[in-house]
Amino acid sequence: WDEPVIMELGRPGARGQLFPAPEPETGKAEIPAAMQRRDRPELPEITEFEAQRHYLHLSQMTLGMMGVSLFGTCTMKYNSKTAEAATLRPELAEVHPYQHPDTLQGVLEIIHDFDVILRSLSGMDQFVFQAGGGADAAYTMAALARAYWADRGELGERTEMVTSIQAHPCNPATAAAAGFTVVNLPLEENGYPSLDALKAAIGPKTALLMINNPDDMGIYNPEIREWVRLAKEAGALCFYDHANFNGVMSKLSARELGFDACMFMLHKTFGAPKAGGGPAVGAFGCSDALAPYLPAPVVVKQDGKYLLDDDRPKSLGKIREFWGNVPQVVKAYAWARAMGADGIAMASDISVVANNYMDKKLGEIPGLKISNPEIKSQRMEMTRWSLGPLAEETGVGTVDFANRMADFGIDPWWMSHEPWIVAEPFTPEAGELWSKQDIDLWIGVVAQIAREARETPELVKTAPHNQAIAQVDGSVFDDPEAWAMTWRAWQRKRGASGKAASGGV
Amino acid sequence: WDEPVIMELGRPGARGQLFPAPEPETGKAEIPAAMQRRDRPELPEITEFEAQRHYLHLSQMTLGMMGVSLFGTCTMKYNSKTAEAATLRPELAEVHPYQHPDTLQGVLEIIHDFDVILRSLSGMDQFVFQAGGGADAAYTMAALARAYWADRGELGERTEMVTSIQAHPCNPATAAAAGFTVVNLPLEENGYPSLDALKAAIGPKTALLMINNPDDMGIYNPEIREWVRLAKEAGALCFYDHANFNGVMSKLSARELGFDACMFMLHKTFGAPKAGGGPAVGAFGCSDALAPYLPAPVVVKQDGKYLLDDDRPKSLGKIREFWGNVPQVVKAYAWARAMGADGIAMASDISVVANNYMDKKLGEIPGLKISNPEIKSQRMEMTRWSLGPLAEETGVGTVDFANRMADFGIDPWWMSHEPWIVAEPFTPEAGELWSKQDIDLWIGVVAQIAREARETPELVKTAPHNQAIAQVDGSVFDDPEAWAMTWRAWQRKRGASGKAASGGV
Amino acid sequence: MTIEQRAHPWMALSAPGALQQMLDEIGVKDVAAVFEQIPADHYRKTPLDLPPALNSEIELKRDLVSKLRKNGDCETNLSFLGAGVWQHHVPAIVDEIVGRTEFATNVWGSYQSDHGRNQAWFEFSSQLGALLNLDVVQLPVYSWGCAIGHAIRMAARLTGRRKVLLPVLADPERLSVIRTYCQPSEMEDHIEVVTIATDPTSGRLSIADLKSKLGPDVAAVYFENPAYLGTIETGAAEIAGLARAAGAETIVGVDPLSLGVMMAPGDYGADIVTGPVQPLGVHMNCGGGVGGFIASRDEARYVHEYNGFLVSIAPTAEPGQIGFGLASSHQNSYGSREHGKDWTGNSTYLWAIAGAVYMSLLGPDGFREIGDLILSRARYAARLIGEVPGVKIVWPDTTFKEFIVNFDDTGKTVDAVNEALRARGIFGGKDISTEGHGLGQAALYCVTEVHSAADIRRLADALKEVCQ
Amino acid sequence: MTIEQRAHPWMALSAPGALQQMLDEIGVKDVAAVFEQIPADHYRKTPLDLPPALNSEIELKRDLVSKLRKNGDCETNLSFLGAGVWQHHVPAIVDEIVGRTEFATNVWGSYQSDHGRNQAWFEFSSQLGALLNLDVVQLPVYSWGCAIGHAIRMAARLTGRRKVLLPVLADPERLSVIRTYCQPSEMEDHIEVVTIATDPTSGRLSIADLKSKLGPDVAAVYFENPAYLGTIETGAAEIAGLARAAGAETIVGVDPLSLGVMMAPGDYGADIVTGPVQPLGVHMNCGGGVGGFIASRDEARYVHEYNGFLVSIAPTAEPGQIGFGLASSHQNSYGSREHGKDWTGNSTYLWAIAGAVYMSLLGPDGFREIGDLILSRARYAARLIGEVPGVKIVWPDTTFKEFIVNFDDTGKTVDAVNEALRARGIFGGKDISTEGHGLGQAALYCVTEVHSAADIRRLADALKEVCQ
Repeated sequence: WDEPVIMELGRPGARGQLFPAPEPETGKAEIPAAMQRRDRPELPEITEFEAQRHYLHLSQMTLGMMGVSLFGTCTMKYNSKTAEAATLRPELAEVHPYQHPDTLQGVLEIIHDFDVILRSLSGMDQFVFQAGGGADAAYTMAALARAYWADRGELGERTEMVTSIQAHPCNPATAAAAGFTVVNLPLEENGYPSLDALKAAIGPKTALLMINNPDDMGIYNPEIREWVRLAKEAGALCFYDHANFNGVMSKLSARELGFDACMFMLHKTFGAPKAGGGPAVGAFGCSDALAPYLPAPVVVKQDGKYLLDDDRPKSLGKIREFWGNVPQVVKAYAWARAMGADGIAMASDISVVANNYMDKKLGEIPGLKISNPEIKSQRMEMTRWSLGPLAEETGVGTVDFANRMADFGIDPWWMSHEPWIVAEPFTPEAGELWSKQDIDLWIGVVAQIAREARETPELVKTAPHNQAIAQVDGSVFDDPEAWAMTWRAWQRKRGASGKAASGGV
Repeated sequence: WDEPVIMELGRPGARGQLFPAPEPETGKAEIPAAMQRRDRPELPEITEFEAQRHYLHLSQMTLGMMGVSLFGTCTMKYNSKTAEAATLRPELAEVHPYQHPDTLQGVLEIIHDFDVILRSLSGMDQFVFQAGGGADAAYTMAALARAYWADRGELGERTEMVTSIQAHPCNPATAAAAGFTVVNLPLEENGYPSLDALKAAIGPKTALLMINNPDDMGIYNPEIREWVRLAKEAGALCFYDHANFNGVMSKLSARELGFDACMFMLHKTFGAPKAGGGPAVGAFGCSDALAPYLPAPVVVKQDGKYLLDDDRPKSLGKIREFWGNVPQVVKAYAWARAMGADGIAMASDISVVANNYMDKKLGEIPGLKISNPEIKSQRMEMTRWSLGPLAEETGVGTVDFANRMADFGIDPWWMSHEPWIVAEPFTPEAGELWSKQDIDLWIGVVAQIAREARETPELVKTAPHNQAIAQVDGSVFDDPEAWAMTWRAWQRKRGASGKAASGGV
Repeated sequence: MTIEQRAHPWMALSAPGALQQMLDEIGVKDVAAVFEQIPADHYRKTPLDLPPALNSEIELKRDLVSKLRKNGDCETNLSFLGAGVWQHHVPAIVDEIVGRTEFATNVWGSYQSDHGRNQAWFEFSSQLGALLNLDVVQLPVYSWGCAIGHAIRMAARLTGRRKVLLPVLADPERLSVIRTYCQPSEMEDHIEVVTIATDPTSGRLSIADLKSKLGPDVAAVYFENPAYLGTIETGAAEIAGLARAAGAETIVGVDPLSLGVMMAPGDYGADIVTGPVQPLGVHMNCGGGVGGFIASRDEARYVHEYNGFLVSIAPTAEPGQIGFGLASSHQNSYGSREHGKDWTGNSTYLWAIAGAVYMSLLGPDGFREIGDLILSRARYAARLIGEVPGVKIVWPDTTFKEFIVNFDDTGKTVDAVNEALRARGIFGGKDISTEGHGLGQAALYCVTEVHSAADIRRLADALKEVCQ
Repeated sequence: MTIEQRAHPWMALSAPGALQQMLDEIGVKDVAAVFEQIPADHYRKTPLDLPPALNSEIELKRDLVSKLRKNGDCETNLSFLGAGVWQHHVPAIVDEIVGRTEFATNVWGSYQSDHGRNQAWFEFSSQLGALLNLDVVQLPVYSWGCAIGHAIRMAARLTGRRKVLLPVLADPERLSVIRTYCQPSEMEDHIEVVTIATDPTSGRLSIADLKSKLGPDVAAVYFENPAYLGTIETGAAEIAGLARAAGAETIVGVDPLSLGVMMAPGDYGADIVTGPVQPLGVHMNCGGGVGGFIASRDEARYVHEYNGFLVSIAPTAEPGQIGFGLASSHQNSYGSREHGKDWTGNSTYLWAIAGAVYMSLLGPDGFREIGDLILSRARYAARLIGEVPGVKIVWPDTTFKEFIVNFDDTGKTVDAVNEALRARGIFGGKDISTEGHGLGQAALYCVTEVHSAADIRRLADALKEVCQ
């Protein structure tokens, strides 16, 4: 489809949605004159069908995992339509969070039951779901650490957060936004920071440690127990960012490793759809000792009834309004129930086996190089790779590959979070969803593009060639004179050209 | 997508749906040995995601009115998602027709209310919705006529059904299947059969007259009152096939014109989705005099309660199990309520104006010829056109056009029911849905293909060129050695070739 | 010819001025002018009397939902109703796919524009063929009863005979449809419907009675497996053999959900097979979920008698590529009007897509599992209900998912029992007391995979209370 | 490391033998071998203790549905709850589009693979910009409270100041989030939150108090229009003028559904505008439908302070064609880690698509109509409720969709009133008695387009009964 922008569609007076006139008995009311709107907002005027058709076209112009996606760090899963359908029912969709808890027993029961499931998976004592994503859960940790240290009267001294340079950007970013100074530990050749570096970083100023394990290279830090021991010895709180939980679920318990708190991304590991960037949930769990600081309310069970406990005087306050993206929690609960303990264990097995199978096959493609090649162990559930050698040889890099993959119906791969530790990185992750056929197809496409990089590099560098649009020219994105975040801005900056081309509003 | 047939997907032991094991207390039961299945049905073995992805691909490979469709005789309308969503609720989807009527009051109320709406639109006294489509409603008429004549002891004599050669094939076909002899009236130059022909055809053997008006040429038979008068004079029943109701709704009343019965296609005129060929509903209505012969049950209102009246001793019996495609009835009711009397009148206005606009524009394209060109009046809501002159000039015909249209995102047009009264026919119908932009786009595509027919006829004749598959070779469809209605048959007839090509089951 | 103040969301040309623009282009002065063909005295005199318009979605939704909420349903209540429409689990993916606007749309396109839909249709026939062990499966007709009606008429055309034998214990609903298809006796082409007696010990067909009625005038023998009252016809192969010997066609009706555990009809000699489509992923929809399939061996004599759409695989202009289209389509009523094979029209093709998705989700193991599950639970239910004082199971241990419960010894009518159950949130089985089968105060209970053992105990406990 | 008997429908490699095939290819002997990196003493000692698996869809659905049915909901009951989540009509098309698997999927692709999604996002910003009369609109953050929090931090960075003024009559929920974003007072970068008093006659901001608190240390003035308790801030332009004169940023919070009838904040001097996304076609979802937008004028100094995703139109390699991508993305935390502007991550971008569809359906006339309708019905409700003996409307005729009902003279607590209403199937307004606003036994009632005049009378009648 050559689909115009919606502002170009329609005709004056067309309607997509009518509202009833106020009943005669209601009388006519008006906004105070000073605040009345006088202009007519420049919105499209279209029929219901035209709106539907337009957005159906846009959905069809979105690849959206209709092919194969091995998007690393995000753990592509099947998103159950059964769970989705349940959450669309009025019994959840049309529920208000301020209803009396007596009328919320169903949803509170699910939240509580899921809390109990996560407690078992992590060893923690209480979970909350207020955070709107993984990053927000990290922020919850930082805010909780503030409340914890403030409660002890030490917030003025405990000003630093320690993490590794390979940790997800959200850890340092949220800690910084929460007011902490970030201490980044560099990586050693073995793929993780040294204990010496950790010891040097940790001390009486350390408020908390935020760390993931394994990392996105697929490397597991075997010294993590010692890390936690050292950090706690220094009085710091220890937070396990369980972004990469898929490979270790059922194998590890955050609490047994000594952590005080952890978070799970329900929209990744627990099969709720991420929906192209949320609504998401960062489930945050902690020990009994930290529970008083959790954001309120907390769902508790008392005498067979479920309650929202809002009376938490030491609470950090709120991270976000209400109690979280409830439908996503329900979907994650559904995932955990559908999988069961055996299924979860098997999923972890499969995801690590499949990743190592991919490593084997990718290693056979000339020009690709695994990160930390000196490490010969089997990797965890994903592995960072580099196109460095191929890029040096051909000039074709990871962005070019990503663009070209779409031509094969393959969602672009994930490259790497910042900073790029290896050159021209990419990070595939199989998870437990995909079949061998899918994985082989994916690897075949990578091999094919690698061949093209040598034989017809321009083909790759100018990709995509069969997507809805040609390669986007990103030069405008940092140019205040050229960027246009709304149609208004575009009209102003580009004059009438766009409008005229499509026939006008 | 280059999508394999589902039988080619999967791997042994994969599952898309599990069922719980019988509870231990139920014990183990077995089918009697003689009837036990011993072979394993050759079905695909795939995951839930693979099934979803496969059928999503197939949906994306279906044009499905995502562009513009002016498919004549079928009255393309907007299919309300509001109504659709209502019918998917458990309050309708999970309802059994044998429930006690006390538990069916909601759906019976809607059926009754809609019956009353159709009564007003037609002047009839009672509607039923048992027929599974327009053809089935015609069959209902034929079966009702049998019951009527049998009740009078004249079924042995009243053996003929009179209709016009332009009537929809379902009228003669259902009458014949019901046991009547079909008398087809030929058309005169003015586009409809002569009164003389009618008089000659009608007599003591005539059981019923089945006729539509206007016809698919867009011609309205101005003598229809006289037809009905003559037929009834001969004792025959008169049935108005309201397939082409869109142009005359709110303008005509079947009963006032003298008809005894009529039918509406809810999946066309009343905005229920036809879904590529049903579930559909032929709403059948008749006068009080014929009501005793209606198929049972009939929904009636008594003392403010709704009942299913099954005690109808003169009933023709059943046309189909239960009381009809109820969700489609609800959607049609929703359409009628959303439109209201004013909206229905306006829709009829629009559909006739838009068709005459199309006629004007199509008349400007060289090589296209209107049916019955001697008729200069404005046509009704659709018009039959002919590509005859263009086909003679270029060899490009209506099938070629239909194939080529898909390349422009335009659903193929409707050509004509049998018999083809004009050469290389096509029958556009705008209805009330489409915008002028849509209609102009459609006409522009027709004009473009007409140009191509002259300039690059091969391009048109080998179309489509950008659809999921190339032009289908229809030569196998009448060859018992080559047709294959199942994968089993295909495997048997084509050997292992198809299987091997895709990697096997 | 009214002009509304506001544009209607479902009519683009209702926008102010839009229609006038077209009238100007046509060159007529007003809307009335385009209706010039209609004689003045044809216009209706009675003004339209419709309820107030619900133009706004918010009012429309509220009207629909508030009315539908007056229904009781089988999710809120525990239901044991079957008999032509059965409560089975519909996988969420099926709902998703049939709800996709590309499929749930008005348009019926061409092989070229709608390749995906045609493929899905072919996959319906292919998978059902694998369950039936038959090579030809037509897209579904309106209902199972209609499928049987067409099948009998096929047999009559094939044999030139005008009599069909079928079990006396027939579903009155389907039987009424069959009689409609067979025409009244006054008509020349009437097909006589003759019933075969039941073996009173098993509920199965009386072979003796069948033999006595089979003759050179019989076009077809029709039976169901499992039968209307749930019984499994173990003598199927023998029946088919007898029919064949008499030159008659064997027409069978089967429940597709039974075919993971029950023998495929293609394997015991059925010539034409029919059955309901609704169990394959279609909601009950208050009876609006029905559809019926017809299948047979791949022989031209059968294929040439089908009334509807047969989707065949076909090559395309691109070597090695396959497409799909309608085989032998000239013979249907679109192609041949009154000379066609019966008639066809819009049918229930969306349910073919539902069925394709459903069957692909289950696969061979799923069909075996669901068959075992239904069987086990239905037998468990029969056992528990049979233990209720005064309640008897007629022909126990011979059934698949449905079975007959007799209440004679409780002194209560089925109607009274069902009313008492309803007050407890339970929909009891279909009352068959008035159907003339001589089974007394009896109800047909249906147990499927949706009924847990606990549900069944809840029913049995309620029956104990009710029948005291 | 258990092996299940049956393959799981959500794991292709759970099919028998599939994993072994991969292990063979890798060349390791068993599954344990691929976990070689994990030291033995790291493995969990406590076995997983999870409830039994619901592998079958039928069990899973039943578990979910039977639990959710224990909820009361605002469709079955008549609800007047608002205050951050509001019951508005969600058009069916919105549900369809956001439910399309292409959108409701795990994947977040590239500009190239997901052009359609990027365009829908751009259309969200574009249409919201048209309502706000502003040129830059960011994709939504987690919630309105979070949007305000980010906006205040933007203002602090822009001005280098560390104090924000906001109305004392603030929503405690949003205020708590704001305080979280402003950091505890012990911290170096703490932003001080200072409240502005209310004009007791109107509920509006006290201009005198505002003036007294504005000074060279104020980074921003924040107010809402309509405000938390429903009042319309008629002095908006004056407030913005005062703030500007003091060198502070004006941050406004608006209800987008009011903007068909209320002046666009871009027209009265707002610098940064925030608001909730939920009213634009998102179900209440038990509070899980929230999202918050941030918008501003198109000036680089503002653009360079946004924390999240700004979707810009951009040319493509094909002349004349346009695509979409993220502008100024280096500044977010993905690009700059702790040096970025606050942080971002997965947010609520699906609701941007919902909002795009919703706004396109309404158009300019729809927004005007819904604004008029809500206003008329809310005022009608206030009037009727105000007639109930002992019940008073605080600041009548100054509100949009929410208003304060005081029960002091009835001698009943809001809690008691609401309990009595609940027994009648009505959810009364939010109890604000304990929020410290000095408004007595007061509840915040919300009336929207979903409440018919008859619904409102039902409420008023019930209140009469209850308050006697």
